[in-house]
Amino acid sequence: MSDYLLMLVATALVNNVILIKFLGLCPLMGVSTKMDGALGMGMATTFVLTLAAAASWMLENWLLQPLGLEYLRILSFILVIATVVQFTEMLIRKMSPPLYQLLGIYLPLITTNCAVLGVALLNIQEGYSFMQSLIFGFGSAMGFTLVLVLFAGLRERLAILQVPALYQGAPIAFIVAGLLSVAFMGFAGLA
Amino acid sequence: MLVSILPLAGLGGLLGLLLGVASRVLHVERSNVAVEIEELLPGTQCGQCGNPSCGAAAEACAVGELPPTFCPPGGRAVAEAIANKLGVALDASALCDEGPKLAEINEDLCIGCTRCYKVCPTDAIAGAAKQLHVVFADACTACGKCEDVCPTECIQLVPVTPTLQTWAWSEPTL
Amino acid sequence: MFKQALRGGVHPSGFKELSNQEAIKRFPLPDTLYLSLQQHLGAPATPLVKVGDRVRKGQLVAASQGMISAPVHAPTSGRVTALAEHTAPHPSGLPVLVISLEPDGLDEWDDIEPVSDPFARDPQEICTRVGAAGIVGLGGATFPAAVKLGSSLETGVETLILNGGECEPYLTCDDRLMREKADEIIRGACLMQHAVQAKEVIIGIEDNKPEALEKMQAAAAGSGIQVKSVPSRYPMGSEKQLVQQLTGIELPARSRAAASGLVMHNVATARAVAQTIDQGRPLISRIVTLSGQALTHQGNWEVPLGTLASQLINYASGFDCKPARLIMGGPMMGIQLPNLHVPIIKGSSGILALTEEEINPTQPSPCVRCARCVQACPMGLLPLEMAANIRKGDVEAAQELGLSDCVGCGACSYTCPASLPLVHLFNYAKGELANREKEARKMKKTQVLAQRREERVARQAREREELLAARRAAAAKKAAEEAAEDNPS
Amino acid sequence: MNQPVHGPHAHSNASLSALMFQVILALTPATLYSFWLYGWPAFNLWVVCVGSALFWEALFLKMFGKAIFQHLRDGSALVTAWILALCLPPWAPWWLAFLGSFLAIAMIKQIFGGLGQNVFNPAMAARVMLLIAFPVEMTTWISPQAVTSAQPDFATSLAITLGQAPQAIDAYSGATFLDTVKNQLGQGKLLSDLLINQDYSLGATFQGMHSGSFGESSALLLLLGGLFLLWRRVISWQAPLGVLLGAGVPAALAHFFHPEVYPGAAFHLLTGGVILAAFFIVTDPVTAPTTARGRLLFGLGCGLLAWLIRTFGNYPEGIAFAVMLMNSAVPVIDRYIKPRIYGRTRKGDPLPTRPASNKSGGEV
Repeated sequence: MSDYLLMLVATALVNNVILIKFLGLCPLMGVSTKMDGALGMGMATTFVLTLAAAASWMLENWLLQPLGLEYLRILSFILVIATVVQFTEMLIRKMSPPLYQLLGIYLPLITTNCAVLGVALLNIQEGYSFMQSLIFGFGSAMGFTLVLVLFAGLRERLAILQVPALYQGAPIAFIVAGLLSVAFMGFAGLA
Repeated sequence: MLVSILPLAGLGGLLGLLLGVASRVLHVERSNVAVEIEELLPGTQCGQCGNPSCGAAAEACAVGELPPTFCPPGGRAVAEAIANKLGVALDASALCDEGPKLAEINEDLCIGCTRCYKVCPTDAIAGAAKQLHVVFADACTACGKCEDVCPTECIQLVPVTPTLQTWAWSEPTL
Repeated sequence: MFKQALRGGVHPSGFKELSNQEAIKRFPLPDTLYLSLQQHLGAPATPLVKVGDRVRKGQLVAASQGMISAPVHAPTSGRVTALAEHTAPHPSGLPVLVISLEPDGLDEWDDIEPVSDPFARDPQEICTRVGAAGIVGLGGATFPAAVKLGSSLETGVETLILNGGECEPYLTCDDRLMREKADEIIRGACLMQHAVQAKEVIIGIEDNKPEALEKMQAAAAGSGIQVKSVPSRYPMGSEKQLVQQLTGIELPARSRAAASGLVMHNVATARAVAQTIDQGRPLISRIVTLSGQALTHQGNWEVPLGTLASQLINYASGFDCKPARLIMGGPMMGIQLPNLHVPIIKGSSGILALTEEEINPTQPSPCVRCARCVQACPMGLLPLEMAANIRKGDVEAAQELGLSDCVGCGACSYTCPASLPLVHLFNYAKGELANREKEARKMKKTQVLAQRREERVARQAREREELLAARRAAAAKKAAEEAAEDNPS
Repeated sequence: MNQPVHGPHAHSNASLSALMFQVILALTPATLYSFWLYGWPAFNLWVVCVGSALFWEALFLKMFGKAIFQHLRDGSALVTAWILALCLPPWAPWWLAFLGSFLAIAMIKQIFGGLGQNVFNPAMAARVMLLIAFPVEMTTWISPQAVTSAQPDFATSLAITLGQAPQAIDAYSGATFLDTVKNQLGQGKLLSDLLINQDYSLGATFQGMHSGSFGESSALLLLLGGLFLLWRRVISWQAPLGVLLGAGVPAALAHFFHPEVYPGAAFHLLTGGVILAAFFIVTDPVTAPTTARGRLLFGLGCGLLAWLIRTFGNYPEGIAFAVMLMNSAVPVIDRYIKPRIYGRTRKGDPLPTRPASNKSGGEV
């Protein structure tokens, strides 16, 4: 059990999907204006990523490999991920319209989020077992949410600061993202 | 060849079916954004935004043809309300906000021609033929229609000056 | 030692010894009195006298108008010389309608009759009598006392609290009043207790006024009124803080004290109630502290309302040096006076002429988020976050952070090492929010008006349509009949 | 009539430059001791660091069109540069200090908007970036005994600072305890025999007889400086206590369970930058939370992360990374840890009125 925990910490913090692997950068910049939006997006992505990791493992080992269709891997993964995202969108529109309004276009865009597909493909590449790929999916989604919420907090703080006009808005956000990535390098080798 | 097409087609069909069921279960009717925007507007059909009526302007804004700051009499409050209704960032520069105005009649020039109170969208002007007219400050939305039709230029949109009760601190310069 | 309930707060140097050494002196009648019609919270009073009328001392000169308002009485007998605009004691320097009264020196009382045997009377009668005498909260808020007493009687309160805190630096008018007129204050307290049917009366006095505490305890002996000492720390005198210190009750946000079974009045208001009920004397004068190191003689004066601040200072003291700032009220919550030619009104607890080093003005520098203001805020707010949002123009975010709970005590601006004008930002934001609310309310009304007009215009058009149709039909029928008459012949 | 003046017409005599001056006063004893300990090159490094910081601050203030002299006088750039100098290796080359102060003053503070606007602690962010960019220069340690025995005269010290005397540096170099413990532990040596042959003792570390960064060597003087600041109320006690507990408690626990593998709490607290961080870095008001409980959590987080990185991570000194990571969490802490507004519940809606008489004493 403890190595699952270790793996969770490793994927979430040490090789964080956004700041170390540099996957899923567009929602990082897109949704992080408000902390509630970031948390909502993080939860939605966690839900999608965990389901997608499990589904992609099943798809790979029960369908593609027996039939030798590995070359269709990316196509089928995207199909599954798109379905899960569409389902999540309906769920969120039903359960909390304000969050739906806040996420806006970025909710369907989870399909194109390279972290989601990336994690699914990494699972296969690493040859993880079902439980491991689930943990890997959930861990990287937790890392994704953590960084998204931290970054949203920083951007909310920046929004009320007297930042010089030259750097207002996106430029200062990119610089802070860079500094955040430098900070996360401290976790290198932790596990 | 078939062995690659069939599984994917089957998978796609199955997932599509699942989604169809889910959308039936989780159905929520989409509210009409344009109607919501129209409720925010003053509704005086003053035409200052270039549209014949507030409804038309709301439709255009919902579609995105008009920026949220399209309604001058609404001022900053309406612009902000529309901006966060659409989830769009508001660039306040477009707001020409030099403070609230009210129509005011210069008693010496008013000849009582009754043209102004016929066009006033909120019946803010009281008066009769050949009688002196007066503007109700509470009802006037400074839409400017009366100013255009007045033959003797006696009615003007004048900025509101603060009194002891309405005076408020201005923003400190830092 | 008592438990310190006040959260945060600051300890500005008191400067009370400047003005609390001598007794209260009476100020003789000046040559003209300028009675402002806006001496209280709420709608201004409407004048009842015309230019040239002769009035007697205590006579009603302006009636209260609307629900929350207070009448104004003539401080002395004399002739009304003018009814015109005069600079109001307000930072904006805007004018206010003023009744100018020229005293005739006779000081002849109007026929005023005290209330005989008040405790047998119905409490509501006491409240109306207090309202008729024009008594307002003399602590500085000037909320009409009768309205407060009336609503407290209605909702039913258990505790009447008299505020002898006076936590503002420099001000000692309540201190001297408690030392010299303790019995009148206790008498007023009993009358007000009867007026609101309160079960207990507590008087809170800060512990930096020992003689006042001792005199009040002596006067209150045997009357069941508790006189309690509270730690002296600014803003202990604020209503919510004093209530929590004395009774442990925390007043819920956006609710009146009466809803929690409490009502609070200033000790000077209690004395004014005693004078009105026992001697029938309306509120025509008040105690004003004259202080600040720019003056030669500091002290407390009983001043008839309407006296110009300049007359008060010229008579009572001279200027040691040119004052850096003239303030009405205390330095923490008081307002800057545009000039000295403004009348004393019911809310002027003090006139201060402060020198440069007393104000200690410093240029604002950037906020370093040191959070000293968060520690100092007695209401538990985040002044630095609210200020940052307001400076960015986002007043709604400041509202969400609790701007409406800010009592404007000034503790945050006082402690801020970067000397940022925090309270100024908050008052600007409150003004902005109130303005937007007013505009939103007005827009709702105009929407209704516009709709109604549209319906009316549409109806008129329809009616004209029917009228024309009917007339055309009639014309056609008539034409048909004529045609019928022509061709049969 | 000019703009009416608002608000309290009295002000406490607290001012920013007074606060900054007291921080500098608290830092001086440790710095002077380090000058004595490491000789002239250290002094040169300090001068370059502080000088270049003021230069960058002035340059960027001019670029953003702000009043140069008024902002320079508030001493914030001086404090940042001073702390950065204390974190660098004692005989670091001049360009390391020059670049470090550029990163700290320009990249982290000025482009965010100057004083009070930076989101990351300038000194720590600059140290992290230098550590990642120049791992060799940032970890060439000098053992103090060697220096105190043979003081390099001013000429050679200038050469050292300008980087033209590498062989002189090797003569004096000696690994810090953190390095030795990390590397040897890696090779499975037992902690106890490691500590014995290095004549490691608490007293010596306390006085700074062991190599380490420029200013981190004498924990005692830093502690005194910190207590002075606490007494003067320039800093509040929550954050320092948090760091000491955050680093000390896990170290003690780990030492308790595996004494051979994990060094004890005293070791972790007195070596490296923990004391310097606890009293001077974590208490930087700009990048710390606004509430007392928030600062305590912030300190605990810094201490815990520093211990984690030191014990399990790649880098021997984790305090700089820990501070930066916790700085990124400050907005989240501030949002969820707020004082309870008078008359409102913790969630923000008004308290129930009279029926439930809420006789709660004023809760701080």
